[in-house]
Amino acid sequence: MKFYFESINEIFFMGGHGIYVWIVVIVLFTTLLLLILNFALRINRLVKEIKTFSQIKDN
Amino acid sequence: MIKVNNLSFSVNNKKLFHNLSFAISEGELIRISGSNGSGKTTLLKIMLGITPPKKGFIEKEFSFGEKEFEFLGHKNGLKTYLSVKDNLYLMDLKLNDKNLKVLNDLSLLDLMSETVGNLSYGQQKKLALARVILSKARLILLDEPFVGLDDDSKKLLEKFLFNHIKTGKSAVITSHIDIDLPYSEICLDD
Amino acid sequence: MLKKFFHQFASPKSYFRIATKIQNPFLLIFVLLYVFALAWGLLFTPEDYIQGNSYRIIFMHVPASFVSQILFLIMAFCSVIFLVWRLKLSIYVAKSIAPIGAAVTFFALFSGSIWGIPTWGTWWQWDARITSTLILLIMYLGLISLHSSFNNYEKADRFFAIIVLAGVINIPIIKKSVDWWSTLHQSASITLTDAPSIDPLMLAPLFLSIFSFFGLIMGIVILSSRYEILLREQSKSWVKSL
Amino acid sequence: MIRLFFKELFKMVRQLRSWLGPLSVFVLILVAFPLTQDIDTKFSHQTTFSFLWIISLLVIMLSTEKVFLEDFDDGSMEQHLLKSYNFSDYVSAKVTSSFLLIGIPLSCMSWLFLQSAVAMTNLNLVSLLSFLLSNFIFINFCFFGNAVSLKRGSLLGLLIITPLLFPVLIILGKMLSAALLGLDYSNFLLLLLGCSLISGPLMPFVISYILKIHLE
Repeated sequence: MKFYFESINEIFFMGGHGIYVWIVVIVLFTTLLLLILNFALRINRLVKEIKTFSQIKDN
Repeated sequence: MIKVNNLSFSVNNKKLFHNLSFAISEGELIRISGSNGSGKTTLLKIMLGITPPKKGFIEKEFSFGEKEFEFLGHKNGLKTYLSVKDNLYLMDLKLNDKNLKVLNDLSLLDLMSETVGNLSYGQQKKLALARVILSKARLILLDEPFVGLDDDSKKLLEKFLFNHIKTGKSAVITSHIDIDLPYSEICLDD
Repeated sequence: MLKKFFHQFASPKSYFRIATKIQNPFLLIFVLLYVFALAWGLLFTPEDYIQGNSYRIIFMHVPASFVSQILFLIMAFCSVIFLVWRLKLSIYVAKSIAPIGAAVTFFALFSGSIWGIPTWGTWWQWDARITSTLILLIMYLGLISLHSSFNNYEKADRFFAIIVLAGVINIPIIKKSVDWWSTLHQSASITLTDAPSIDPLMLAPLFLSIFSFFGLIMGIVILSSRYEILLREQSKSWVKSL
Repeated sequence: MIRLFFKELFKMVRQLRSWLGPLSVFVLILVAFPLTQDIDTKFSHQTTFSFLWIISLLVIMLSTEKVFLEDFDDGSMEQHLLKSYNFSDYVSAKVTSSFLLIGIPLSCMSWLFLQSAVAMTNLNLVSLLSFLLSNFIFINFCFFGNAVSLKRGSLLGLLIITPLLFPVLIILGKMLSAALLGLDYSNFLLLLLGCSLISGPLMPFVISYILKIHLE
């Protein structure tokens, strides 16, 4: 395994193709992050709701 | 005639009824009562075999679909853009003397070529009831048959049900309205 | 016997327990693995001599399009189990896969389009693979809207399972027919299938990225199926005592 | 079975808007299409055919939008389910009657339009046959989509059936280009025939199963 690029500038531009690669990377990670956050937040909210509802019912 | 054993049903985890058992014998009128949303219509549909029950089973002496029974739900099964006559044709009812006499009793005879959409709710209900009344079914199931009927028609239907039971046939109805007939009641409220 | 075993082992309750336990470590491992695979692919492999650096999108595009199809197969498998054994858990899982599948398919299409700009000179081509992937996306979206349009969950579940099965039978047919269709008009300038014999230096990170992306998506599936179970079993006593 | 078919036909004939409306829409679109062209441009075969297929598909979708909804809403579907005949017979009666009233007129009109738009020499009979077969398949699948999305508007059904119809459209296109090149197209025609022979008897069972779930 050998590091291919020589400078940070080169990592960024990748010979003119860098913009395509990095756009895809950004979209990929936002998609994954949105998916995970979306479901995690939904679960949290639902658990809270169920807890408050059952407390109200118990009292 | 029909035996219902340990019937349970629920929608979206909401229980409608649980461990319901009863039997319908010949010459019996059963009235299913209960508050709104207690599952009266669903029970009828389970007995008809349209909806499968969650638990329990139903024993039938005959199989449905052999002209042994007749059902009328909330919806009348009428085509509003056709005339009364055409609707009778779709119901497979012949216009012979006996049938015409019953239609006359229901005061539908003058309306034969009227479009059903122009009739009042009660008149449409009567037309739908004509199918039940004119059938020779051994068991009839009616969902809220008295809603929207005037006094004369109500009496007529009661008389028909009375005669129907007297000849050893059975009927199941759901109704909010009290009726002057001997019946056994099944209450779906807890 | 088998049925009883299934009912005990695969009850939503025990699945939920296990899923809660393994979810976070599972996600963490595969996220790290995927980031590692991406870094390897993006920074530590040599440039492709035809396509230049833009070929590095392969490490995101190929896993996504692979997983988008595998997810549909998993969904179909779950639907069969649901229809045959009436196992509720399987339809919960199948339903929770649908939005994830849609997102992954969308990403596959998107990354493919971006990749197309430098290599083909166009972001879209009506070639067989792209068209059938687009149809796959539409099917995912259709399934989501199908399930949400029913009030009665049980009916919705059964329709969902039936349509998934219709879809999974449909996919090879579409693939075949679309392949057939595209040969007549024009041949795609670069098909993704026969890439110019991939260098082993690139192949290793590619396989690693496919594997780890699959694991990552399965982690998200576990997450979303937990949500689905909570939503659907709200009234059960074990959920209330959580 | 035959009685049932006549009843369905009777209902449909009496409800003019369910079949005359879509047919008039079809004619209007046929009129609109040449208006967008210069008077002396000749239509190409490929474009005209694709146009006719897609328009037929859309018009059939339009005309079948509420076939089952009406019976479902007024309760006569329940009655059909409880009768002594098979429930699938009711479905096939509906399919057959709408093929008679919509599918066949559509095919004939498409064929007539073709005669006026492009000079046809050797494709007369085949094009009519292909229109008939494709419309039959379209009607079957549209009924299927309609049964799935019974009360939820036609969008849902459309999403499901359109992918199913892509292979049929591709076969049609392949058949046409083979015929235009003077090659043997009979195998495509047979494929189309096979599709309609499979979907014809099979679809009523699938549709009736779906409708039964809706009625629960």
